[in-house]
Amino acid sequence: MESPPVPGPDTLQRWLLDMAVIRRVEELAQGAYQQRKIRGFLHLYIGQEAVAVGSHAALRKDDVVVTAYRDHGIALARGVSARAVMAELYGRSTGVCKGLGGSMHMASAEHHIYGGYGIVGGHVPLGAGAALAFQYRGESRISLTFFGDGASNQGAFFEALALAQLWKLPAIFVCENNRYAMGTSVERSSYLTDMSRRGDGVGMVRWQFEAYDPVVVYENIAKAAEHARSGAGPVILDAQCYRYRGHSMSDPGKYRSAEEVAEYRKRDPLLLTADRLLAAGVSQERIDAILAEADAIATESVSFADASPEPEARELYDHTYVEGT
Amino acid sequence: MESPPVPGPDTLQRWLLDMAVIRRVEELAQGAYQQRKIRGFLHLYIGQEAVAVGSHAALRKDDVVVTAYRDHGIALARGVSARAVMAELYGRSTGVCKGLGGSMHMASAEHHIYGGYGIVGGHVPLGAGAALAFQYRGESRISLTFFGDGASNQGAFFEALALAQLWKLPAIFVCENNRYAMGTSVERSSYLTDMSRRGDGVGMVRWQFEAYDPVVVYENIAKAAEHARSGAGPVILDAQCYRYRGHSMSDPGKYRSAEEVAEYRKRDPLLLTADRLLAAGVSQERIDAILAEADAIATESVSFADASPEPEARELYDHTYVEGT
Amino acid sequence: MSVLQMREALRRAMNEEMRRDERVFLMGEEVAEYNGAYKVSEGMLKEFGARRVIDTPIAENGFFGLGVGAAMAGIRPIVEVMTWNFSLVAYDQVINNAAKIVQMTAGQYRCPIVFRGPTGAAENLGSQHSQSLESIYAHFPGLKVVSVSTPRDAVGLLKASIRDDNPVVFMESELMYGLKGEVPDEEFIIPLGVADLKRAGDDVLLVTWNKSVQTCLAAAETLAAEGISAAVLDLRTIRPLDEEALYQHAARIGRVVVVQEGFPFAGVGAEIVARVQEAVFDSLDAPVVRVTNRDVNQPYATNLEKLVLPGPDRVVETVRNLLRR
Amino acid sequence: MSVLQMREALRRAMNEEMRRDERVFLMGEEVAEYNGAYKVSEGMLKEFGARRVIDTPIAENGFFGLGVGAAMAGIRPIVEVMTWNFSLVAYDQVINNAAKIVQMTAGQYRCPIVFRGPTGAAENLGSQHSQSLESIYAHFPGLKVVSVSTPRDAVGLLKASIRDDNPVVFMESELMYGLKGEVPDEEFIIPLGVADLKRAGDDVLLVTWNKSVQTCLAAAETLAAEGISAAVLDLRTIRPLDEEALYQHAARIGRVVVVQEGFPFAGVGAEIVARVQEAVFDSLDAPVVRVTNRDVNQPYATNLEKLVLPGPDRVVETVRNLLRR
Ligand SMILES: Cc1ncc(C[n+]2csc(CCOP(=O)(O)OP(=O)(O)O)c2C)c(N)n1
Ligand SMILES: Cc1ncc(C[n+]2csc(CCOP(=O)(O)OP(=O)(O)O)c2C)c(N)n1
Ligand SMILES: [Mg+2]
Ligand SMILES: [Mg+2]
Repeated sequence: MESPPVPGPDTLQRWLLDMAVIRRVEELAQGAYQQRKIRGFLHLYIGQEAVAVGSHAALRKDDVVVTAYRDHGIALARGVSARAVMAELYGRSTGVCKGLGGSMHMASAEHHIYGGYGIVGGHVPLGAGAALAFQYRGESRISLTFFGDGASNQGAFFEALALAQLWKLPAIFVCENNRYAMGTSVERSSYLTDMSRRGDGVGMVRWQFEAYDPVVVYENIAKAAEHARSGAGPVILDAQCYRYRGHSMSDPGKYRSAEEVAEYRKRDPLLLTADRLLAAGVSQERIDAILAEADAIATESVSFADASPEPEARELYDHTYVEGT
Repeated sequence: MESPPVPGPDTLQRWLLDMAVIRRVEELAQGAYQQRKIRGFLHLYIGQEAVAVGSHAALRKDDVVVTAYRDHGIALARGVSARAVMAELYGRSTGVCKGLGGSMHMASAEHHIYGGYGIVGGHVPLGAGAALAFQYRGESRISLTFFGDGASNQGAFFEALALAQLWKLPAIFVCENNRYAMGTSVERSSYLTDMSRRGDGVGMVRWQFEAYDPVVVYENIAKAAEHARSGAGPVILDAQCYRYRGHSMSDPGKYRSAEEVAEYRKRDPLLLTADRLLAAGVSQERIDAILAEADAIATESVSFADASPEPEARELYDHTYVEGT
Repeated sequence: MSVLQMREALRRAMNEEMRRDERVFLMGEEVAEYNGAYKVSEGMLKEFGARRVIDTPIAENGFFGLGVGAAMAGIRPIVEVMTWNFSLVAYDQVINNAAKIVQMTAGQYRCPIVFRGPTGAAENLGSQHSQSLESIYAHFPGLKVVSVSTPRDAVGLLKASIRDDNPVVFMESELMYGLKGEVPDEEFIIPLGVADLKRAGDDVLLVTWNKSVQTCLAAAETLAAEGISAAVLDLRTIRPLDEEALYQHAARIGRVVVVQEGFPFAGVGAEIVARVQEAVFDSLDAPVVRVTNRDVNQPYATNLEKLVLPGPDRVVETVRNLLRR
Repeated sequence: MSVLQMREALRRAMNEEMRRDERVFLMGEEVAEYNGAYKVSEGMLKEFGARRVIDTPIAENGFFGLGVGAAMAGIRPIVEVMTWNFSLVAYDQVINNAAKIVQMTAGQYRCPIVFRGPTGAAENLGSQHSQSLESIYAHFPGLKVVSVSTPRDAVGLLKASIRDDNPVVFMESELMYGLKGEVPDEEFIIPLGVADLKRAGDDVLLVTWNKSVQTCLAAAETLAAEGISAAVLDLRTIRPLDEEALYQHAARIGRVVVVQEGFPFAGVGAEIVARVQEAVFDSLDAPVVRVTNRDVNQPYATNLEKLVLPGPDRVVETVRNLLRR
């Protein structure tokens, strides 16, 4: 396989904007959570933005993406508006799932995002299932399923790998290996810490890569996508990344040191991308303008959510069953 | 690790007897099934006897063994009497589980056999759990869990492997790879057909071996047992074997050719063992006497079962809960 | 009219729907090359080919989940589970995914999938293989649950289930696959949610479904000989429940017995009792009572197994007692 | 007497039992180094060490099954499940193994294990994280099911559960972990199977358990102000059920409301209704009615969530209607 083309400065600026929007939306969500305007569990993606944005760039629009509950970044990268994400977090009728799903269940049919699932590992078969449908219909679409290092111990995940490999499904499985499952480091939850090696148990093509720089993510996902799309079968990747915040809002994060977090912050996706832009001759002013634009988008999303109405009671009963056949 | 001592002619004669008892008990069970004296599912082990007997020889008495529903051979090899097995098949109170378990659930606390389980793959965590108890108490016992090639696709199996490897449990996992799961050949159910390679997904020590000759089985299980008992962690093995009969009594076996079965019969465990005995100077008469002894034991077990009473009604209610704490 | 076996009726429904709708396909263990463990899918591989009749490995959690994902992607899986006992390994996929997709995504995605297979005790299969499991599925909103008792109903209800855009749990019976009955030759659908009065009567209403319909019809015969006129209402669909029919007959007759094969505690039978006594309290001449399995795990031995199941004798006895009040 | 939080009470029970019995140990996700997702096990790693307080990977089917195997081998696991919602991936191990070990082996093996964790909705956790799941466990013979409502009961019932030789499903509540209550300082046990009248009353009997005990006590206060005297019976143990207490109070009072957080269909509430109306039919002045969740999946938005759950208002309203009959 050839390497995909390296993205130029225009593309990189767009990626920086996308990553910055994710970060700002989540920072503001965190604030809203502290004000109890957002409730329930809130799992922030901050630090992992390169994975979402780099992956999106390597996919086609109609490829399917599935992920777990740490899903805001994926939804935003894939094109769901900051408004629709924030309003969902607020539990409002204007949210991407009308306020029924909340933080953990960000699905968007328009963007071919299946969600947003809360049972660790339980969504992995869904990604493989979408791939089965594409194969069935002879389409050249693929599915990309994200999951965590912790999820890599679940039976549903293993079974989905075995089936995908047996049937050569056009699917890629990407472990967002952020080194922790809640308070448990990957070394304490698995003998192997490169989760792509789970693929060895079923004979699947696999590799690991550092996923701090969206360009590197893009290159790796593009390679995997090409493999899967070609009909050669699925791929499993271990994308090494890091989350800066706690597992969810209630996590004080005592299981790791401030030094460790600081160390990873040196590989901050936004930082690395800004460096790339500077090296390509883009000015600091332009970069600052991008960050300001992101801030404006995120800030506006809060006002939008705040002003949006709660869902109506009929939404309660309207979505237990669908009518018709 | 050193190789275990090669068994001498006396030992081999005992193994031949044990294997022949398994075969004759099952042949007679098959007859009784056709007479509707045995009911339900009956999964015969015929052809795989070397696995049960060779493994047993490599274990200590108090090591724990767990298997699936194809369990008569394991129970007999481990020391459960032909009477207790046959009576269980007949659903009689003198059966090893008083007629409550039947063919699929042959447990014997006396022989450290946990059973006999009917949910494919569902028993694998139990074997690992016994090993956890041994480790917890600082005992030098190990557990051996048998499972099929078909079971090697179940989440419970994968999760048990991951946990056993993470915790370095004193457990061995042996795939009785008889090439079929009901009517599905291993090539059609898994991309990898050497099931020990499932271990690669979790970093477990693994290998494959041909399991037609009980001596070879003994050597391989002994090596794995030594590894597990030493505290070095679990082992997963793929034991290549073959079942001559259908999956259960209702299986016409159209998914494979008579030639294929005939080919495997050349590697019949009883035949290979008889050959070894002849080569060691044991006479054909002695071998025939052993086979006659096996026949007598099996035949007597049928009379015993036939004459045994049905379980009493109170057995229905006595075993839903145990009393006391 | 033709006389069909239950397995032929189910097959006819699948064949007709697969001919009609290219999106419909069948997957499960042994459904293709083996022609089905109970021969329900006999000949379907031949007609539709391996793309649409798919043999799966023994990985229920995996392929149930793949089915859900495939349904979200717009194809319409019929997933055969060899028996519902084995579905417990895949329970999470049905409850936490299939049943909730519509709600979590606020209707952006739907999940048109049928999970079908036999439920209940066959004969002498022991505790892991003999469970009636409709109660643990009917508990959950988002699922529809169908349970059939005649070949005619099987055709009409399976076709309706396949056309339904919601996930349907469809329950058959190993012991009924050979049951024969008349089926109209022209195409027909039986809508979900409509109960069927299988026998008219005035003294007592027997409410039931699946195999127990036969039990109740047999009991009604015996009772008729004693001058007691028993009506038999076959629910057919457990969720949604035909409350109108249920309450109307219950109110008119005033004495109701619910006959359910399966564990009593928090079973579907309990639900029927709770609703009927609430809805028609003032019309009841006696409490609503249940005839169910004894509250124990199923034993293997024939004599004990018979004591557990709710046969015609126990129904007759219960009715007599009720009328004596 | 000391005032303890619910989480402290549960911890005290585990600490006392682990000090008393070397065979008892705790395992689950985040129970050790993180001190428990809800801080129930805070400090236990420190006191008992990593051998007896074991952090597990996210592999519930695996470690539930390992627990069953370990229990069969003679140690006594307390298995914490982070919430019962996640237990659906491990359902097979509880139902097909734990609940059936004693019966399948005719009492040769026992399975002394406690599975414990919170059930029910917390706040704004959406459909996959908000389920009350006692009904799908209580359905099965072989299990005991306990559900606690006060710190005192938590101490006494958890100790009894740990000492019980049968598998116990033990249900707590995320929203009650901070609930305070008086607990005797001396050691005590509360036997399983004994309900507790949490409030005496004469006009209506509210039957309930877990968090809904608070709901009922609040409703009883409101009703008292209207001159209606409501008794509140806390079942505490769902299986075995204290039928004597239940029927005695029901017969005396004649009007019964069952209050159950959770899905109504075939729930524990239905079982209580079915039994009460059968046992004391002639003493009832009105049908036995239920107040449960609305029959829908739980939405995220606060306003909708409130509509779903059975709060004091709905209980009060139901009682008023019942007394008006
Ligand atoms: C089956 C199941 N078990 C436990 C949980 C509770 N839980 C939620 S997130 C989480 C950690 C998951 O870690 P990982 O897969 O690494 O994803 P990350 O949070 O790092 O993105 C756990 C244990 C759950 N949601 N589902
Ligand atoms: C979870 C589950 N799914 C399906 C079945 C039905 N079933 C029983 S045995 C079997 C084949 C198992 O094959 P394998 O593991 O290779 O063991 P073998 O029969 O060859 O000994 C199947 C599909 C089951 N018992 N449990
Ligand atoms: Mg992680
Ligand atoms: Mg096999």
